[in-house]
Amino acid sequence: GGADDYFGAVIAADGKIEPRDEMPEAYRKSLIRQIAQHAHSEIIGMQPEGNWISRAPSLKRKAILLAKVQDEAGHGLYLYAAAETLGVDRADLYEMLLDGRQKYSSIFNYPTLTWADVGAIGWLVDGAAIVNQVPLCRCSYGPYARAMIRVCKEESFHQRQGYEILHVLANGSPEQKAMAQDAIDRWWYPSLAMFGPPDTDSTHSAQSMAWKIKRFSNDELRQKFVDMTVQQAEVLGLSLPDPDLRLGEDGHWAYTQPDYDELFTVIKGDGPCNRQRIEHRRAAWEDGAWVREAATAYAKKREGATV
Amino acid sequence: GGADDYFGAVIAADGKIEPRDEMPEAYRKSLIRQIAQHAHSEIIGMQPEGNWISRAPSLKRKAILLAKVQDEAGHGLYLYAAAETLGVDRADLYEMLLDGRQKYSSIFNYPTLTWADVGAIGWLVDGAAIVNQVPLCRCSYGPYARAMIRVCKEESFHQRQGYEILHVLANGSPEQKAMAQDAIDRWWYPSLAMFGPPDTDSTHSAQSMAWKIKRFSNDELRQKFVDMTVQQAEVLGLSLPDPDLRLGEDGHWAYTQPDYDELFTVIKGDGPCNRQRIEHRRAAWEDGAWVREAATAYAKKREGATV
Amino acid sequence: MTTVDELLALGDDALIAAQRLAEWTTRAPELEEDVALANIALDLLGQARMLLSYAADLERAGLEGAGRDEDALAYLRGEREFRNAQLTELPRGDFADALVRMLFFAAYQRELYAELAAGPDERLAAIAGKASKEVAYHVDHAIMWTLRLGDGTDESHRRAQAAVDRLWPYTFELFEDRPHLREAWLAAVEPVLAEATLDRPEDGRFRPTGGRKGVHTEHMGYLLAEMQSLHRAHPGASW
Amino acid sequence: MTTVDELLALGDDALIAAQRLAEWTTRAPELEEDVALANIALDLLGQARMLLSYAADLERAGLEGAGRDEDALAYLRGEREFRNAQLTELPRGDFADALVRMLFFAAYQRELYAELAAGPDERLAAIAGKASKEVAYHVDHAIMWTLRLGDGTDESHRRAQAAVDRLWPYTFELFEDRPHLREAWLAAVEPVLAEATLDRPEDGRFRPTGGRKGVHTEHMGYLLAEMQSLHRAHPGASW
Repeated sequence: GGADDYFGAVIAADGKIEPRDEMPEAYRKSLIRQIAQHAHSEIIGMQPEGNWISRAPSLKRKAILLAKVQDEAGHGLYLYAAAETLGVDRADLYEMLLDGRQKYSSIFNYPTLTWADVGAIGWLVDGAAIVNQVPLCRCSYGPYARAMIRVCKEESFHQRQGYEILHVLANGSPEQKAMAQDAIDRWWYPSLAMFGPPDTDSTHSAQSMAWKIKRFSNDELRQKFVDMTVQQAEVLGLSLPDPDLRLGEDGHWAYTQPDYDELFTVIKGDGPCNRQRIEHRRAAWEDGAWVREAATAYAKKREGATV
Repeated sequence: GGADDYFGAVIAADGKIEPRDEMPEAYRKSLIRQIAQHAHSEIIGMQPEGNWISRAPSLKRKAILLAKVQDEAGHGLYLYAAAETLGVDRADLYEMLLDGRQKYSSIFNYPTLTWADVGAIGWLVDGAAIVNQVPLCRCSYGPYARAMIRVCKEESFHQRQGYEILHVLANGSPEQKAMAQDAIDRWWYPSLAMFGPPDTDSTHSAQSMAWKIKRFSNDELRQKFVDMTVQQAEVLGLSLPDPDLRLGEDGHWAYTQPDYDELFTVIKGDGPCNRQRIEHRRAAWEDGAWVREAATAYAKKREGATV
Repeated sequence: MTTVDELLALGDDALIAAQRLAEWTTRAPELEEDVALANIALDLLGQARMLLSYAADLERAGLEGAGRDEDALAYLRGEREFRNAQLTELPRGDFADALVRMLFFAAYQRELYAELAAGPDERLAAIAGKASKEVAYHVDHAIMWTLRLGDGTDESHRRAQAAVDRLWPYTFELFEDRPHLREAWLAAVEPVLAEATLDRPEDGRFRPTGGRKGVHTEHMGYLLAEMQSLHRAHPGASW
Repeated sequence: MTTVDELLALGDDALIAAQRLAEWTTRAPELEEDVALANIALDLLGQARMLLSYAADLERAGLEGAGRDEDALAYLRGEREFRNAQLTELPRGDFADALVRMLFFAAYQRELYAELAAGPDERLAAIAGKASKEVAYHVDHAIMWTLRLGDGTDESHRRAQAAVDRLWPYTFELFEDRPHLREAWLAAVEPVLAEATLDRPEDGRFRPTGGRKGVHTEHMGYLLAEMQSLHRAHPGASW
């Protein structure tokens, strides 16, 4: 039909699809799934770092961390708004998160055990997120692409802050340096796993590439992240926990793939913190029900009063 | 009547009234009030010290403190049992505590701000309690007198432990010594107030003396406590916060009376922690309702099964 | 001249209020409120840092050799050395507690900072001037929610009234050093309570006090234990 | 020969379980239970002290100069150095959580101590022998309450089942070093659950682990912050 023709032409011309444009149902559904998962990840991702706000070791670090976690809530808000342009409701997406019908990034199912984990999340996890997300700034769906531009800008700021935390620790007391190395040892493979299964096993990639939602394969992005990170680790004077890392003749670093069995265990809900993360969010949502009801009731009374 | 004659004769002969003996209703009521207040004091008194169990500074101190607070629960149990011999029910007494119809010792309405407060409570508060309670071991009501013998034995153990805490602090770092002095400065006058208003203002004393429930006046007991404590403070190398303390020719220490206006403010419910103490107890009671109901339901089922 | 102790009272109020408010992060009833509460906590933390840094500079000026900085003041003082009012240290409570506390505290800070901004101490006046703009937003935010909760549902009204009743006694301590500010505070707070259909409690005899002399509630020790734990576990470290 | 790390695992289990259980003091549903829970916490604390002292002695024997004592081990290690199983550090929860956790943990300790009491390490055998008598009482107490809660009211059954479901996955970690003990443990626990009309959960894929290598839940840091706060605030002090 004409709609499909228009959609196809825009995609072919690297243009933007906007909310009122007609689009294939599968494209719409695929985008909703992806944007919602992305939004959920921002919201759930507040927890592992939020765990250290009350204990941040200096007032400056406390302020930076609080601002970062606040930014994540903000990112969640933009992204839910982008999803809503596709005809869904934030409350429904929220419900799908809470009952497990929609996912969030599995990286947030690991615990933050020390302050250095806050640095490692900033450096590695935000670093991996940026590599994943920069291409999304050119994604074919306009509202998502625009949200990603803003998100990426703030994320790279967060990544630098994480790097700086580790840099200070790496140059601090022996205990601090050990703390930094320990955090990297624990977060390295989960960060690699953020790019998803190897290309040979990836289920959604081909269609997403054709629709210009996705622009690089999982393994391409993962390689980019490894190359970038190896260099930064050297500057930090900390090591990555992969004895087989070596620079190939093609200028890329060869690396050991993460344990995808473990990844699937976490994705299926059995990681260390899956239950805790959802339970925490559910408790916040349920404990706040009376507040949301009060706001609605108050707004109705005002409407009544002004009529 | 004959009953009153018997009662009067026993009292005159310094004998013991037992639960099945007839006794004047006013004697019974007065005893219930006093024993219940005493039991409530043990239970509420668990809170200020319980506040430091999780933070006790060594494992040995943690064990001693936990055992002490457990003893207080035990004292509460004996004393409620003694009150129950007078025909009241523990649950009813509990309710009267929670709704404010019965009191507990006002000393427990002050907060424990530092570890040294645990020492000061042991030394001063338990010390004052012992001075108050030793004569009660000879009280005319048998079950109360016997409960007090056991309580007093453990209390004097607790007092030594409190003294030892302060002794270690007084001989520790300058910060520790200051912490000990600060605690004594805050607990001294409230401890003096534990003996009640001056004899000139005391309402229940005369009748209690006649019934041989009480054997010394408030001011006699207070003086005894001051004389004992001044000497111990000297050994500790810590000072009592009363510039007018001086040894009189009669061998007793002259002292400044506590601020009874403040005492009455606390008695009437407006001390620093009155609301918190009752709220804490109420929460424990209400949160435990389903547990008590389960135990009752289970016991009924067993009864049914054995019939 | 402003004293170190006065600056500590101001800075500790802001610091402890920020610490409590930040506990809401990831726990707010809606995402917008997560953002708003974190934002207000950040404002308070910023005020605390400026005030404690000033206190540290002033303290250093009176000492030989090296003194303390904002982190030494925040992380290495014991409970008895903190000068905040008890209102700021009370447990997080429910959302009504959080917003009613914000109303009471921000309305106080508004009067306080307005006075300090016009005062003779230039450094303090500059801090207060900057903070005044932030606090105006805090007051607005708290008013909005007090109205919604007080005049929302039966449940929210009940909770809001309970929060007002619970917290009111702790407001007296705020005005101990500056009793003349209470009138303007009452003029701001009372109409909000009235519009929110909430009863303004009577001024009873229960007026907790002591924070300015380091006498706190039993909640304070736990707050500090958590806040200071990492810093104290690594004496002398930089972060 | 027993290693320091093995002793730390044993001692930390007892210490952290005692710390959590002691949180119930002044909060139990009835006075008798306040006494009982404090008593059990005291037993566990006593075990922890003997085990950590042994660990300290063993550690000192391998070192030049002064080593650590039980307090240095309890108060001056960081979270990553604690070797307790995660089951012991989970938050206090409700009374069903407390008693079901006690059932699972005490039944494990009973098998463990019986084995150690008959083992070749004499000092450890003596500690385990003494602890065995205590733990037998803990098991009895937990069984009594599991029956009452499971077969009490609908509400108590619901809570007890929720506690069983929540805690079961954490029991696998207890047997990582001694898998052969699980059979006897199951033989003790399963009939209790059955009599209490509680479903024995399936052995799922969620089997939290890491405690023995110092990988804990996010709850552990807060427990340690509180427990160690006073000790760390006064470096080198005696108490």
